[in-house]
Amino acid sequence: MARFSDAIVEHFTHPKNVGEVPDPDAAAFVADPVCGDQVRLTARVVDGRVGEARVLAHGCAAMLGTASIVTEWIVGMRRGDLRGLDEAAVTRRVGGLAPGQSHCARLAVDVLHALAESWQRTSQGNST
Amino acid sequence: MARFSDAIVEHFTHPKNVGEVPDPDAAAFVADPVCGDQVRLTARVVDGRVGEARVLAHGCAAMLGTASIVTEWIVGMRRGDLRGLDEAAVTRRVGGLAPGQSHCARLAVDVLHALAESWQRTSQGNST
Amino acid sequence: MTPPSSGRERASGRALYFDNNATTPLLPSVKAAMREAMATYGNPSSAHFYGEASAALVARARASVAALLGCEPEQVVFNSGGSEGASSVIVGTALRHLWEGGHIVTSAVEHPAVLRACEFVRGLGFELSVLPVDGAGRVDPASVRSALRPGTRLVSIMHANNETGALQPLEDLSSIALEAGVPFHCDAVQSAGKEPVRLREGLLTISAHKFHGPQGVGALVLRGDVPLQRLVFGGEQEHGHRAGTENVLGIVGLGAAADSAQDRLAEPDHESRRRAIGGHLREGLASMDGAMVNSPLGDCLPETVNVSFRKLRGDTIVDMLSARGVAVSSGSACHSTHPEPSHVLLAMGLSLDRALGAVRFSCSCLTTHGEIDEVLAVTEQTVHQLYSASPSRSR
Amino acid sequence: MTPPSSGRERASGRALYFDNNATTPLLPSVKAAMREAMATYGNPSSAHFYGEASAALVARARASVAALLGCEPEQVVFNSGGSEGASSVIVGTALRHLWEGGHIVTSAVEHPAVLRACEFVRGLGFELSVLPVDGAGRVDPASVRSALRPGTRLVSIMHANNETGALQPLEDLSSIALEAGVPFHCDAVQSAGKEPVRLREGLLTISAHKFHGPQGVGALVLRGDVPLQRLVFGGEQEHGHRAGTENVLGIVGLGAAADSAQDRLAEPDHESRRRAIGGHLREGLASMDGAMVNSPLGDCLPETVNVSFRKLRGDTIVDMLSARGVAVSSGSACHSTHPEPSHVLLAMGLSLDRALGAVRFSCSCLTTHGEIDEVLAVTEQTVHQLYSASPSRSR
Ligand SMILES: Cc1ncc(COP(=O)(O)O)c(C=O)c1O
Ligand SMILES: Cc1ncc(COP(=O)(O)O)c(C=O)c1O
Repeated sequence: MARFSDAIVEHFTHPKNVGEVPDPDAAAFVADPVCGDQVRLTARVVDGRVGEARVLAHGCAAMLGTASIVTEWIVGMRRGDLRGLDEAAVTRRVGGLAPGQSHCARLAVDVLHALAESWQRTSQGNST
Repeated sequence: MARFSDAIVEHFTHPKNVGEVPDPDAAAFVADPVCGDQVRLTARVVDGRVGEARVLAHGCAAMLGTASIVTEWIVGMRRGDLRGLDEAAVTRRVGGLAPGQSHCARLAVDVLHALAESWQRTSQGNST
Repeated sequence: MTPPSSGRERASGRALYFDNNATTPLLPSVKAAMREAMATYGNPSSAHFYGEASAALVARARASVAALLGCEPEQVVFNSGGSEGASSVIVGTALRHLWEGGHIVTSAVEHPAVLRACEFVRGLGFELSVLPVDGAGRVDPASVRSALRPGTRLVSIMHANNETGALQPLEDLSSIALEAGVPFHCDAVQSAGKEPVRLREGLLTISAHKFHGPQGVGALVLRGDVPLQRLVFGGEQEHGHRAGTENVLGIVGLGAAADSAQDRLAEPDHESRRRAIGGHLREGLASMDGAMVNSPLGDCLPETVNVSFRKLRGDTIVDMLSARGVAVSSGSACHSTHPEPSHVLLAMGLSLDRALGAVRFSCSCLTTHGEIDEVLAVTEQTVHQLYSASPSRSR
Repeated sequence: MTPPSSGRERASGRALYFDNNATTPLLPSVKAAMREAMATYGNPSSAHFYGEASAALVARARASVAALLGCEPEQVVFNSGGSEGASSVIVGTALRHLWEGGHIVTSAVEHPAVLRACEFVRGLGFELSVLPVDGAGRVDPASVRSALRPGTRLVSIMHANNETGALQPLEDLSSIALEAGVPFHCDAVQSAGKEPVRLREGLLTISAHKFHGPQGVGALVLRGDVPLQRLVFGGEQEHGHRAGTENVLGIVGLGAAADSAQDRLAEPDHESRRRAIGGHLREGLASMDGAMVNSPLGDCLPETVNVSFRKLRGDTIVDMLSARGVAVSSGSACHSTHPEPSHVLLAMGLSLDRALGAVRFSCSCLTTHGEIDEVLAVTEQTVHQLYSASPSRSR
């Protein structure tokens, strides 16, 4: 019956880590041309792991909640961990998504994989 | 709302003067070919007035109630009084008739007028 | 049963309700569920928490109805009752096939909701086969088979007859249609909640107020892919089959009535109790002067006893009994000057006189043996009174 | 207003209902009337005293509805609500003229009950004129005049719009149709019980749950001799216009709601109270960051304030407010993945973005200034939160 998991409600009501990390080590932006949802995720890397993540999001409430959950979830993850995340993992983590909300998991995975790409580029840049 | 006047309900529930007067001074039978209602009214005449009337009836409940009311009503009437009764008078006397029940007044008037005819015939027979 | 607030029966000191095929009293559990639901007032389609609370009530009732009828909740379409249900099937089928036209099979003893809808679609150019019934009011399955033809769009035959209680051989009738690939509709308004009603495919119509739910709410069960044009337009309620803000209170009442019916049907003595009550009533009536029972003895709702009294008029008996605090119904549908004989009894081959003399006594799960005794006594007295007042006293 | 039994809003400690255009809570007097009517259970068509008691309840409610709408009781046809009412008029007109065909005039801002029924009858071969509206959502009476032609069978235009509250010039619109001899239908579902609704001829649709009566019951007022094919077949209920055992409890609730609405409409401060409440809400919303009010300022139900927030999505705001114990509605009808923009707002010429950003706040006679203050505070906070989280932070 409920259209949102408790976690999603909690997070879109009280969103965590709203905004942008200044001078981020990794940054990603994805947008869904169909539903119009947008997510900008930025992160600071500390010792090869996500130290802090912040998000700006536009879209349905489930997307906003998912985005907020993601910023807490990925703290402590390595780049490879981000790459390993898939839609099923996101869906589980947010406590389930109702039928019309699967785009939230897709967009979250897209932005996380893009973040990992960006992280790789910056770390390569740093290593040169 | 109510489909029957209180008087009609009282009379079809507890009908008065059911049956036939033995050796009646006047007798009449009418039947409605459309609704199938039938009334047989018989009376004894005392001193030129109806002394007693009895009725047998078949038909709708309103007809049965009307027939019973008639047997009490006409006691004490002269032949001319019976002739003078019309549908409006019957309808008033029975406390009103619902739309589909006007045939009761018509049949009652028919049988009362027929009774008066019969009374005239017998009284003419007696006088010869 | 609680007497209604009317002067008349308080005067007679009696209120015996034997017209349960017309409508039934709400069970206490149904009243309680509806009273409780009055506190919830969202629109089930609304996205917010009020809407969710209302939608939850509707979902629970849908599950109850599905459980009673042995189908999936998604196959239950709530509507405003038996007449809408039947009309929506007949007219909805015709409108779906308006340009090709076609053929519809039904029986001579259906409720006017089916028969008049069929008359209407005949006017739209559809052909109609109205199958006859035997003396017990039953359709011969072979007649369904021979009525079917390439353009047949629907077979609509009721389960229990509202006037006599006669049960049709539903399993046989529906199998013939379904095996020929023709949708089958069963008007189960009178059997639901009393008899187990199972249809493996096709359409089924029920109405809450015939089994102790509220009036003006019912359900159409849609199993399989039946081509049906919807008739009430608007939102996407009821999976797009029937628009309109849901009658939440009514649906809650229907759900509670379905729960309670399911409990009753599961009681080990359900059948024996029904038969004892119905048998008592039937035998008492049958033994009266001039009585001729019109309800068949086997394959019939035991709660329904339709009886004619030789040379008496059914509508008169109904009115006399009503004045004495007993509520029954005459076979005839309308209460105009010229009582019309029942099309059901005429189709069974009864004479016009016998059809005009019919009176229907119908019990519910609340009827007691003591009430039946009292009704039999009042009826006997009434019939006796009518006979003694009749100008043609022989019977 | 009593909060529904849901965990969510108890957590937020708040339950503010601002979705009264979707449905309204039952008034205490309506609940009481329905509770009392639960004791009466006859079928209004039955000849006996139980039937009479039920028929009396229906008759009383019919008189109440007639009094509210200024018509004769015989002109009131009870049905299952606004969707059935509108569908029965559109489809009933088309079926009555099926072979000759014809033409129907309606507007671009009607409720889906009207628009989808019109789409359906277009499929039956009828021609349709869907009249445009101006920026305030209003139909130009001159456009009705020029749409009329010899084969026009019906003009159907609503009174108050459910999304914006905009009122149509009913008197002018209906006069043009009626003077041309064309039946006029008014969907008055949103105005009945709030505004005086008077139609000297033609058809009028109302739904009880929009003015504090129960869901799933309504009425069609039929004035004059309008050719209409009925769609629900069966008995002769509702003067032959609509079959089916009457929804007695629902009808009693509708009658009680009509009584109470009539009392409210007669109160000397009815208009000023409505305007004070609506004005307070409207001004509070209009003053917020990024707000654009979509409801016209004049000739509009003051209870309805439709507002868009630049670059925000209406469905998101609805969900966020719901989580915070405030029930409102988004302009878009369905809640699927792709929110659909409101056809009403698009017809008014608003941009897709603005239409997708619409949120409807709707009050009732029970709404207080204090509740509005609270809703304004929560809304402001929510809008602020959404703006600060947006990737395109400018507005
Ligand atoms: C067999 C049958 N079908 C249909 C109906 C119509 O049901 P409703 O009165 O709920 O519309 C009835 C009851 O009147 C019935 O007995
Ligand atoms: C203008 C309008 N017409 C018709 C309807 C349909 O009414 P109901 O939901 O009672 O069928 C509604 C309400 O949803 C409405 O707002």
